[in-house]
Amino acid sequence: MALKTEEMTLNLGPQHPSTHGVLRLELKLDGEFIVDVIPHIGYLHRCFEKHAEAMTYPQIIPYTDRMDYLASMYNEFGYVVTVEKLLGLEVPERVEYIRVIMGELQRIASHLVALGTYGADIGAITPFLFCFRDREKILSLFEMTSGARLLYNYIWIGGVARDLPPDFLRLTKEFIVYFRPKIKELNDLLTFNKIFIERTANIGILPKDVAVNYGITGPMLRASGMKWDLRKDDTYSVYNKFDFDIPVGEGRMGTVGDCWDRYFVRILEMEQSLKIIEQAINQIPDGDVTSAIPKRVKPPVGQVYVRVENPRGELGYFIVSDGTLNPKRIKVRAPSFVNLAVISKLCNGHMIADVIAILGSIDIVLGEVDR
Amino acid sequence: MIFDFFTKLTGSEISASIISALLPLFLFVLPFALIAVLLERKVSAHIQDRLGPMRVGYHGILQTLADILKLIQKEDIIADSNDKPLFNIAPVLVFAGSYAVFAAIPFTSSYIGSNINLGLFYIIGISGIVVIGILMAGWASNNKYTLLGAMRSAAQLISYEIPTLMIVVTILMITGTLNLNELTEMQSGFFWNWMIFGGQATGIAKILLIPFMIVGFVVIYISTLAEVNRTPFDISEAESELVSGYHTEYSGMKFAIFFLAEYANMFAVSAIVVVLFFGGYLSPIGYLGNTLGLPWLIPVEQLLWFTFKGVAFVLVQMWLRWTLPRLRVDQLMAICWKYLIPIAFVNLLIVGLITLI
Amino acid sequence: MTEKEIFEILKEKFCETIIEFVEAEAGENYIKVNPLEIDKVCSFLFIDNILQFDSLMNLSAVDDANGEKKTEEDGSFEYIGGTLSVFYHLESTDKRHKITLGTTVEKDKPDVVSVTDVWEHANWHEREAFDLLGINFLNHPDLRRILMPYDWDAGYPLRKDYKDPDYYQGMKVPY
Amino acid sequence: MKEYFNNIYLAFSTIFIGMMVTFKHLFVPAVTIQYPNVKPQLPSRERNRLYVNMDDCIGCDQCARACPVNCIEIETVKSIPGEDLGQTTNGKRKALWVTKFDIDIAKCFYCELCVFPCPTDCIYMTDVYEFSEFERDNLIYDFVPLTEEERIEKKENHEKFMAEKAAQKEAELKAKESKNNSQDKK
Amino acid sequence: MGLLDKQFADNNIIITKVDDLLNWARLSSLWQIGFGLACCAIEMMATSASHYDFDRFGVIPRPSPRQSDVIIVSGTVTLKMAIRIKRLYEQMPDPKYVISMGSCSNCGGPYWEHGYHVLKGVDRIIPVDVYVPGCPPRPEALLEGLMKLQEKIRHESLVKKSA
Repeated sequence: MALKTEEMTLNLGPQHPSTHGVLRLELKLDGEFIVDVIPHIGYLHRCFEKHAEAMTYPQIIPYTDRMDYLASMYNEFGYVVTVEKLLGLEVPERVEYIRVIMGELQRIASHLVALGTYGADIGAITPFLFCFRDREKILSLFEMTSGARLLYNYIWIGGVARDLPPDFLRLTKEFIVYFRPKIKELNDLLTFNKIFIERTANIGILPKDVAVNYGITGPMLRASGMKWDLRKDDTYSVYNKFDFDIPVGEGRMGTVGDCWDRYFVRILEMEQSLKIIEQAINQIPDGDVTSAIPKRVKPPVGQVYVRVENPRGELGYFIVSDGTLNPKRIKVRAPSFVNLAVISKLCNGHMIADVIAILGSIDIVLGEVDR
Repeated sequence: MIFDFFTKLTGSEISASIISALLPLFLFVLPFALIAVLLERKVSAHIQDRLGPMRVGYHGILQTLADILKLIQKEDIIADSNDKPLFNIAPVLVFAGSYAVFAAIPFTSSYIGSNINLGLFYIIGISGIVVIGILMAGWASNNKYTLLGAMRSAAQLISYEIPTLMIVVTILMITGTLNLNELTEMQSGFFWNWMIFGGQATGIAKILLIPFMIVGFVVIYISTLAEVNRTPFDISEAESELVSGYHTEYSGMKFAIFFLAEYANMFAVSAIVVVLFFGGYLSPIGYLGNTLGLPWLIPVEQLLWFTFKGVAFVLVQMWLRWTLPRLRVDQLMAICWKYLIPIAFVNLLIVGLITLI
Repeated sequence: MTEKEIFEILKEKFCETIIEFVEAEAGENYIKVNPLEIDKVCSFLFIDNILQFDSLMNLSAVDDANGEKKTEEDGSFEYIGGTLSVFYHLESTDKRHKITLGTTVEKDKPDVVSVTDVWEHANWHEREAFDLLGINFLNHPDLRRILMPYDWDAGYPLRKDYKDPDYYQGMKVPY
Repeated sequence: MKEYFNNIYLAFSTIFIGMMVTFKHLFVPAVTIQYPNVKPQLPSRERNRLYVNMDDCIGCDQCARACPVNCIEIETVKSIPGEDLGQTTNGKRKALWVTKFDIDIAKCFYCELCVFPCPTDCIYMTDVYEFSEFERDNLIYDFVPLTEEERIEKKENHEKFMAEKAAQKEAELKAKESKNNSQDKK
Repeated sequence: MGLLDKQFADNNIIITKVDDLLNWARLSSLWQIGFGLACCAIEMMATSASHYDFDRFGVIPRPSPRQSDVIIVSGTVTLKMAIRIKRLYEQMPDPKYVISMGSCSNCGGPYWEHGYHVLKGVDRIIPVDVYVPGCPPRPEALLEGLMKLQEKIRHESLVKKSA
């Protein structure tokens, strides 16, 4: 008579060192092995959509920062591109270049936090602090241009708040020169470490068709072997002027689409972002950045859905406007909200330590999941 | 030695044994634990390009003192659903287990807690109490995380006893004695006579022994790392998975005892490795005492050498903790049963053959 | 394939469930579909090898606020009647074309058939639409609140005429 | 068997490389800014605490309208023709007494949208970031220089002035009526 | 500490010296719960990272509330999370302090007007010692808030229970 073991439910509660914020995972356990994972979200639901209905279009920009607070520059970028498409507004060339430079710097900063906290989830605390030390350099660049470290309100509808400070381009070049060897150091310390590989290879394998069906986008989809990047496949702004390639997971250390691939794709993406910034710095034209900013934003009646390549995936804004100063409805397709839904499918049969590894590799930000 | 000295001094056997048993606690283990906590925070800070405690004393020297004083003032929470007697005994057992090991370790030629003949056997046996303490802590806290942490650490500690035992047996074959004092005496003379370089053997046997002694050292060092729950084997109080493992529910002084026990255990384990392979309190290059002709200086030098070697290995443990990620439970078991134990057996076999030459 | 051609294909396949092709002068235009047959249309779009809409980009619910507005004395207003509408943005990853489907449904009987079995992605979006706007998705795997607390009984927050409850579990909600 | 030894070799080599990286960092000087003794040098566009230069403020309520969070409350009282309120720096004549101008800095989220529309640039963000408090109410800053009585006094003489004007208007009205019905009587 | 209250009515010399020592110990090793809510949590992590180094003040992030003294509420407290934070506060052993970091936890911040799911300030459920304004406050502002809390602890007394 087989020993009847009773299932234990364990709450990886809203307060847990490695749930990347306030997420509750209800694990159904059989000993150490996972039978089922039920995510409970909503602990950081800050009613963005209700605020969007009560504010004018330019006033919503600081609220979009607070959704994905690790990539706020890109939230603004997405929102502003959508409203400009609704208005049919043309933006000067220099503003497009500034937005691309800021977006790519923000991508590196966001990936650094993702990689750092992922190392800390697996148990190595030092890479977390190395990544934050390098991220401080990017934050000082942002602070110099927009005045704030984390939530900028810098990209406006039709332009940017202020032009780049005089020595911004020089400091960014210095940062690129400083940062390249640091990626190699992170690789030596963590990426090719045998214990790290043991902990992440062949864990949480996400096949390509399941990923598309679940609407997974961003580094997670590319790690599953699908070459899909909105900067190239659905270009917006001036991304078609730069040549950069899209890293795809090849399953070097295990099968395609496992945790290690999701981690390594982000490292390769950081190098590509450096390439983009370099080209953007060399080609940036001069011009006035605040010339096209409209005094009152009053879009015509209608609705539009535009999406951009946020560091975590496809960030889409669906804006319904009824011709007044305030939008009638803004629905945000947040990449983390969608990517998180697949965790119960990835975790079956693994152990508790793997759930933490898989959650870290999905790289969610709770502000964006709960909006 | 010290024991006879105290019996003459105090006249009664019992008080002498109490004093000589408590000597390492107050003179060595408590100060070491205070310094080690600060050392760990400073080493981890400088590895991570930051400064560590700076504002508490000059460069944070009084930091651990402040921690202990604060922990004394903390409210000692015992939840009503806890199993109270077990909950209170657990930290005491864990500390007793890791402190009792110091009884058999020779600090200097003139001082050893109790010069029993089964020194090594006693050490392996007594460190089993730690497992009971951790299991009690895990079970009594009535919290799913602590239960998981306790189960994991029980499996880990017991299965890593076996490779430690294998290496101890290989040393036993070469030296023939379990008494740590004699074992250290056997490695006396030039550092070339240390066990890691083949001990007292001569000629071809010594050359043959060296590689297997190094393998033995690596195996015992890894398995003692696991005995002490240090990264990459700290799955029982894994911060990112099980909140903080078996001592999640402990606050105030009980937590301080767990904290103290962990650092005492760290030094105890590295002391064992030093005594077994690196000639305990023997100095590699001869004594200043001999050259200056002051016989009483020798034990002091020996104590310094012993502490220096012990702290060196503690630093390597800290260095490992801030570099490596953590292993999963089944990988940890795989390392023990598929890698360490077979290698230890083969090592035992070959060293046995060499001793026959 | 442009939206017009896709609309023609759909029109002749599901003649009466596809209601009309709404042209909008600003932003995008969408195909209006009957809410109770939306899953048949979607599974056809998913399986058909010419169209191959294998990825749902976004599913959003909108409170059209076109009911008859009744304002009480203390300034709070209430919509009677009116409609809610749901928009599906679909995309084919290898054919590279996109369309938008739209359905409108009465506010007092908000039933739409769930498309979760066509795209697994819609599961959480539909739960969020139910949670914030009160649209009931038929045969959805587990339709319960996702963002608001499970025991939130003060109605659906994103509706235009939503009023804050005074207390929730002993905590004062309004400022 | 080969894979077994390869695992061991890989484990030791990668762990050794990792330890060399951390060992190297033991001798890299720390990047820490020791905050209380060394205050960091902030860039010119820093956005921390709001400051309002009240002599330039003409009470136009632009900033309160621009603020998404509505954390600026302004109350103004029209001045009586006789009073002289002085000039703003860029030469605008001030016409309103600002009797209440308080910013609830606890609600503010430092987006700087209030700074751009201000005609006289009297509201701007300083780089002061050390203003944490023990009490929540200390975070409501009141920028008006007038004392409490002056504010009430301004309100009263405004009401008095309005009352006089109303009385004057009635008097004129009566005078006109009396003139018309005097004309009708004629 | 209740025991001592009865015997010593006023703080004579013995008490002041012991007070200073105990207060010094309490304020120089404040262990914080390693948990954050929203954007302010990222700034709190940046504070414990290498550039601003919380460890200099003796602050270590402890995973479990049982071993921590100060809870830094960093981020928006929503109604669903407020119940958990209240329970977390009750789990902490007694001499415990609360730093409310950021506009959201001070008074609901940018979400005070239309935030139907946001608790308007964490002081509605737990007593707050220091309010650190900012959105998010700079790491230095958080360090300054911590130093203000340390000042407050320095003047606490064994005899008079702090308010």
